[in-house]
Amino acid sequence: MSTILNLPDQATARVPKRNYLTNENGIMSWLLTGDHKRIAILYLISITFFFFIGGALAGLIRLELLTPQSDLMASDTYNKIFTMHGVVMIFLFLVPSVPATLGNFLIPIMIGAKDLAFPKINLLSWYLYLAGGALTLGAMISGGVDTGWTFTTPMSTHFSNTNVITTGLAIFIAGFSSIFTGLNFIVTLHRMRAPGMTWFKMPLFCWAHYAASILMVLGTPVLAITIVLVALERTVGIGVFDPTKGGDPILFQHLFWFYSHPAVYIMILPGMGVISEVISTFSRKRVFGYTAVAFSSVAIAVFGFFVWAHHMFIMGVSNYAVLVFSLLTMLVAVPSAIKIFNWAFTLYKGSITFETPMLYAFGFMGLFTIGGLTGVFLGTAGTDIHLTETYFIVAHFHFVMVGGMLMAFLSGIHFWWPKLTGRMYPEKISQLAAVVTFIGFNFTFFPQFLLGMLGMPRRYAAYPQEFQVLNVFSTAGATILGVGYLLPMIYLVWSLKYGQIAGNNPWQATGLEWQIQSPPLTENFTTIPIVTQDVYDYEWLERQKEHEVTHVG
Amino acid sequence: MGLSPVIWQFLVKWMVSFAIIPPEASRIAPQVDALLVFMTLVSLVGLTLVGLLVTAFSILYRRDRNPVPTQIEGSTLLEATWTIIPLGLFLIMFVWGSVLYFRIYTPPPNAMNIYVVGKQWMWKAEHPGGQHEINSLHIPIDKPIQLTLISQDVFHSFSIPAFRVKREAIPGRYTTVWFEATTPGTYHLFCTQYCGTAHSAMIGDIVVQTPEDYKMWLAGSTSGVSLAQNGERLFSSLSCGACHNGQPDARGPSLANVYGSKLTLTTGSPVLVDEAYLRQAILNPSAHITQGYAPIMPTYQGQISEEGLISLVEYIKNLNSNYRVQQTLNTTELLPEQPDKGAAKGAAMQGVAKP
Amino acid sequence: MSDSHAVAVAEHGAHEHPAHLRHHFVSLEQQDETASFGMWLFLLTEIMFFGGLFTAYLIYRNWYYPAFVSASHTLSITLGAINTLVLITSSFTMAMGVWCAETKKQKGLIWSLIATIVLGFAFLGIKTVEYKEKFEKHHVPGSSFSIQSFVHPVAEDGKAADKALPADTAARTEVYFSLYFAMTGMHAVHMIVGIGLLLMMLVQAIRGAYSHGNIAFVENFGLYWHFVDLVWIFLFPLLYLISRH
Amino acid sequence: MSENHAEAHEGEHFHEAHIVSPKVYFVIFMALLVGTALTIGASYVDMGPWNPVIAIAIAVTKATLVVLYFMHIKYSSKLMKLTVGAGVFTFLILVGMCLSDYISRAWGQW
Ligand code: HEA
Ligand code: HEA
Ligand code: HEC
Ligand code: CUA
Ligand SMILES: [Cu+2]
Repeated sequence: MSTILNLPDQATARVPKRNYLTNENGIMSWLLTGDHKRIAILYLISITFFFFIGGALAGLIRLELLTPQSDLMASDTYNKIFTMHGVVMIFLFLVPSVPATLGNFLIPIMIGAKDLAFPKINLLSWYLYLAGGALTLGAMISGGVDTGWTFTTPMSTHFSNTNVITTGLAIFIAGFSSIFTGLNFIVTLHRMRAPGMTWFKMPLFCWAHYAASILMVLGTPVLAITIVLVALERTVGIGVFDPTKGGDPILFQHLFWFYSHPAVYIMILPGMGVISEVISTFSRKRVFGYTAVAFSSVAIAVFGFFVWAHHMFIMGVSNYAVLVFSLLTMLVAVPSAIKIFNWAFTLYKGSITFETPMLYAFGFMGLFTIGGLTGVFLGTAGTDIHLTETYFIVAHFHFVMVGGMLMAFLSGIHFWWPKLTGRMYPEKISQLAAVVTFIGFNFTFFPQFLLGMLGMPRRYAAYPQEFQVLNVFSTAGATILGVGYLLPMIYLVWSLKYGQIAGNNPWQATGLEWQIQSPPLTENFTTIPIVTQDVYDYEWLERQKEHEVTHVG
Repeated sequence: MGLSPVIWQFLVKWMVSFAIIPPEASRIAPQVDALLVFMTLVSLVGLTLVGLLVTAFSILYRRDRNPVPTQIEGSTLLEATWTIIPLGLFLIMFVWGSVLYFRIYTPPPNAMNIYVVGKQWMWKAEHPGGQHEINSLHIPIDKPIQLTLISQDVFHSFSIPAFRVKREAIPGRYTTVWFEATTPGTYHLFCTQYCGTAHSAMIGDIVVQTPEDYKMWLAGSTSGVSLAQNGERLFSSLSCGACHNGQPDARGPSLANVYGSKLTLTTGSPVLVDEAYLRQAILNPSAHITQGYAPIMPTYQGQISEEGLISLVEYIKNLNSNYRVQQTLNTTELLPEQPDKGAAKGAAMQGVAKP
Repeated sequence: MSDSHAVAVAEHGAHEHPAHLRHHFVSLEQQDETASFGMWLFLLTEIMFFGGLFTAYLIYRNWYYPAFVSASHTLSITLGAINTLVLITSSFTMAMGVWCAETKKQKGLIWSLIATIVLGFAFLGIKTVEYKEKFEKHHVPGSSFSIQSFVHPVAEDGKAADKALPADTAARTEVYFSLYFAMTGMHAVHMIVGIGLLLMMLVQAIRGAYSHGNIAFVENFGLYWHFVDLVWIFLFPLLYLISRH
Repeated sequence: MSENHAEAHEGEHFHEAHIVSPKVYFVIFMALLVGTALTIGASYVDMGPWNPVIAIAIAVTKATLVVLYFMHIKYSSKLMKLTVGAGVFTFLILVGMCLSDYISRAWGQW
């Protein structure tokens, strides 16, 4: 595999002395920073921390499922572990993963702004995230929760004597962190674009974040009020969801999924943004059908609000509602297909290289397609009856969330690592890690489709003997997968000190973020750029090439 | 081989017992599988298409072969193609799947009704003949069976993978599902909705038997009191008869033949009296007052267990026929083929809605 | 000294920066528009936050209409109407406050804020009276809830007693009161936060902080306060005025 | 500079902040009071199923007045109007689609 590393300034390169990392020193300069790039780094560190917590819990899940009996732990413990795994992974890892790190870092730069619109709120958002995370850890240590990440009533209101309220509060707080991030992005994208940066000159990364932000701002509050009601039901004993008092427990699910379905698009859209950038850069081509991809993001966001009851097909919603929601689910699946095909055709007549981000992006395309198409199995009412609440769902959402979003996250982290840190990651070993991850992933989660078809229910600490073989495969795969995730952890840290110096634009990419020094200055641009070139304008980039690149720092 | 014996054993075991779908043991199962196969094929085609495009372009247009990219804006025709074709395919799945959905959840009128109560953490099945089962369900083949499910505490879900059916048991509400088993055997029964500590132990067996075996099982496991008889006992011990005595001057309406009929409420709107309505009428009588009557019936909320309610409902259903006659019958006579002999009597006794 | 030649350079403009123009904005207009846009987005989240409650309300109102009617009759329309009046007036005084800030009338601003605060407290005071009555009548959902006053209604101060409800319908009033407390409670929490901010703003106004054109905070707070009013505009008919005839 | 900047925001120019006169505020204030009186009065008249409709209609009118005048949306950019519209739309989706389930449950099997 070849590399396109083309670094005119590499021979003489040094990491610029003055940049956002070195601008100020001391722990307080980080904890009180208003700089979106520093906040992004803070987020990156905390998110990684929670990913490994969630990952360790996943490891325990897989270990327990190695054998049919619940012999490693009591089933109560198992229930707490998968609940915590789901809560940590979704609310503390995947929802903020790309937006709060890469989005935070890149959106202002990509549109030629000096910062997000509300730097203080951005920092507040990180503190809220931390508070939510700390509370979750607290709840976990002081006994855990055992309701599943979906907090189904009346289980969560009347039948669980675990830390439901603490965890609910944690999610409530983390939810506001997410609302503020989204709010900040929307305002920034509307109000802070540099002169000449029109909507259709924005990178698709920004479009994807714009769409995801809409979902964050409009969806999350509904989750918040739902949590409040659950808490009131537990403490005071109000009767909104309690069937014995005349409440309807299904109403809880309506409200919960009104957030949590859009939330899955909050989770995937930013990843799709990453993929657009990466595929374009490494095939050195404008993204095929830019407008279609841009609008499909918005379409996903809008339609994402109309389909939530597909999580409730067998839960007692009316048959008419099942029809309507099933139909709408089919409609929301189409924009994703549009994206996949546009990415594939971006490669057409490109000039493709296969650096790590691109490998992850390929992984994303394959795995997300599988995950997405199995989502259609679930959106089809008749087959959902058989497949729902089985490992088929577990496989579906790990394919889209881990195979999709996590791959996209890793792709983006590698892609922008030079910009974040000024140094390259080691290419060979990271390519290896990408391949290991891909293999490990399939080993882990593909068998789960088969398990689901066979009817193995999810959230089971013990299962009938005949499912063991596939479970052993899955556990073995998870071990490989764990290695695949530990590798980047190690070499990326290593590269902070020993990595090759990156220079401004190691990938010869077109985005504004690549036209400034890496790592960038605190103020991003010494002067606000006036954008004249088109988006993904590689010809323009060619024309710029002869010019010498100088550093500011 | 270099493989450790443990792994080797494993692989052998796997090869021998490899299956990707559970046995098809109900009428609906092949229909579900047909759609599953269709969707799998479409997905495979789609996935292969995406895979091929990516692989082929990666080979054809890699940097070494194609150093200079050609910038392309896009293509409306292509966009339309890959909007319309997947949409069309998805819509086919939607229509097919919806038809299937209604087939699975619309019981035929002649289905035999069995009540199932879910509670943390067991399934209790109540046969109309008074047989109780815990974590197992005996059913005959080739006979449509309708389950009326309810949960006593949290959500549970009654899942039989071999039949491709599943239905949520909801607290405070009856739900139904039906199936017709085709192959005798023992199949898994799972609770698939997470319901707390012993969720994974809330499993059991669906025992599908030939009519003869089933008859034997019925005879052997009867408690001697049918559901309806139990209901009648409750009816008198709760003194429902004080008002529902069938006399013209009774304070409450006569309950004979009320099941399956259309009542008019004081609000003027008509309601169909089904199991759910009967249950509601006992627990929340004032929620729907029958025309011509005063809202004087007391609520029995919290005084009758779900099983008791089931008995009462079954009893009131049986009032459609001459229940005093049935009452004297021995429950072992509640045999599956009886409808052929004594249509009205047998049908009523099995809780069959309408001939 | 440019980052690269990739981007043309915009002249930053040598005009004087007002003190409160933050570094990442180009102009004050941009900064102010940004702030109010942000505020509006926040209000959207508030709409959805209350949206969950309104959904629940509409569903149960349809299911348990008789119970909702009876339960709503226990609320005092007089108090509710007075409170509506108070809140609308406070919205008006707040609007006037914004106008005063916009036209740099410091005195007017201070008095408007004081009026708004007083009215805010008045609203909460009346709400407390209403809540207290609910406690006394055991209408607070939870363990102390009692349906006695619906099953055996007593006539009080001149009003004829409502029709007695059957016990099971009466039990559904608990759903009504759950929603009543959840909705008015959430509303009151927003009022309390608002009054806190008003007090802060009052101190600032007295110090003259809003006399130099930096009034984005006042304007945006105004939006918040009007939103709280807006919620009440819906709560009042929905909770108090069900079928009074 | 700011001209260049404005170019980037086609259709969403930075408006010269519009100052609403106290007169307008007062008129709206009065209208709100009248609305309150109307809605109380309407609740004492038996209009059958129209009672809630009237109540909501009056509330919506009042809310619109507040949004348009007290909250200055009438004088704001298109973007702001769109934002408010988006909020109301999503709210209606939440309420409407939830209710559609509850209403159609009563229609029975089909
Ligand atoms: C990132 C997260 C994510 C994403 C993106 C998705 C995407 C989708 N999901 Fe998924 N889903 C989850 C996360 C996600 N989901 C989670 C976490 C759960 C479980 C929650 C729980 O219960 O714990 C879940 C559960 C879930 C259910 C509920 C199942 C049940 O409980 O019974 C359903 C049902 O409809 C569903 C459907 C879909 C659909 C239709 C899509 C679509 O958006 C997918 C669209 C994509 C494609 C369709 C692929 C691309 C298409 C092509 C390349 C075209 C191929 C070509 C041809 C067909 C010719 N999902
Ligand atoms: C972003 C979301 C996300 C991510 C990344 C993952 C990652 C993984 N998940 Fe998870 N999962 C969920 C979201 C996610 N999951 C959700 C929402 C649920 C539903 C919960 C519920 O039902 O309520 C769920 C449930 C779930 C189940 C089903 C439990 C059940 O229903 O009984 C399983 C079972 O295999 C599983 C496995 C895994 C594995 C093997 C990984 C792997 O990808 C993780 C790999 C990573 C590591 C292994 C970490 C790196 C290594 C170390 C930290 C060293 C320590 C390692 C060990 C101790 C082995 N997950
Ligand atoms: C105090 C008298 C009284 C008692 C005791 C009573 N009922 Fe009723 N019941 C009524 C009246 C009056 C109605 C009709 C008005 C209504 O629908 O509530 C009725 C209606 C019903 C209905 C609905 C059928 C219809 O025609 O509307 C059922 C079912 C029913 N009762 C079952 C029972 C059962 C079972 C019990 C005992 C556990 C019982 N009732 C005890 C007075 C009574
Ligand atoms: Cu019952 Cu799971
Ligand atoms: Cu979904």
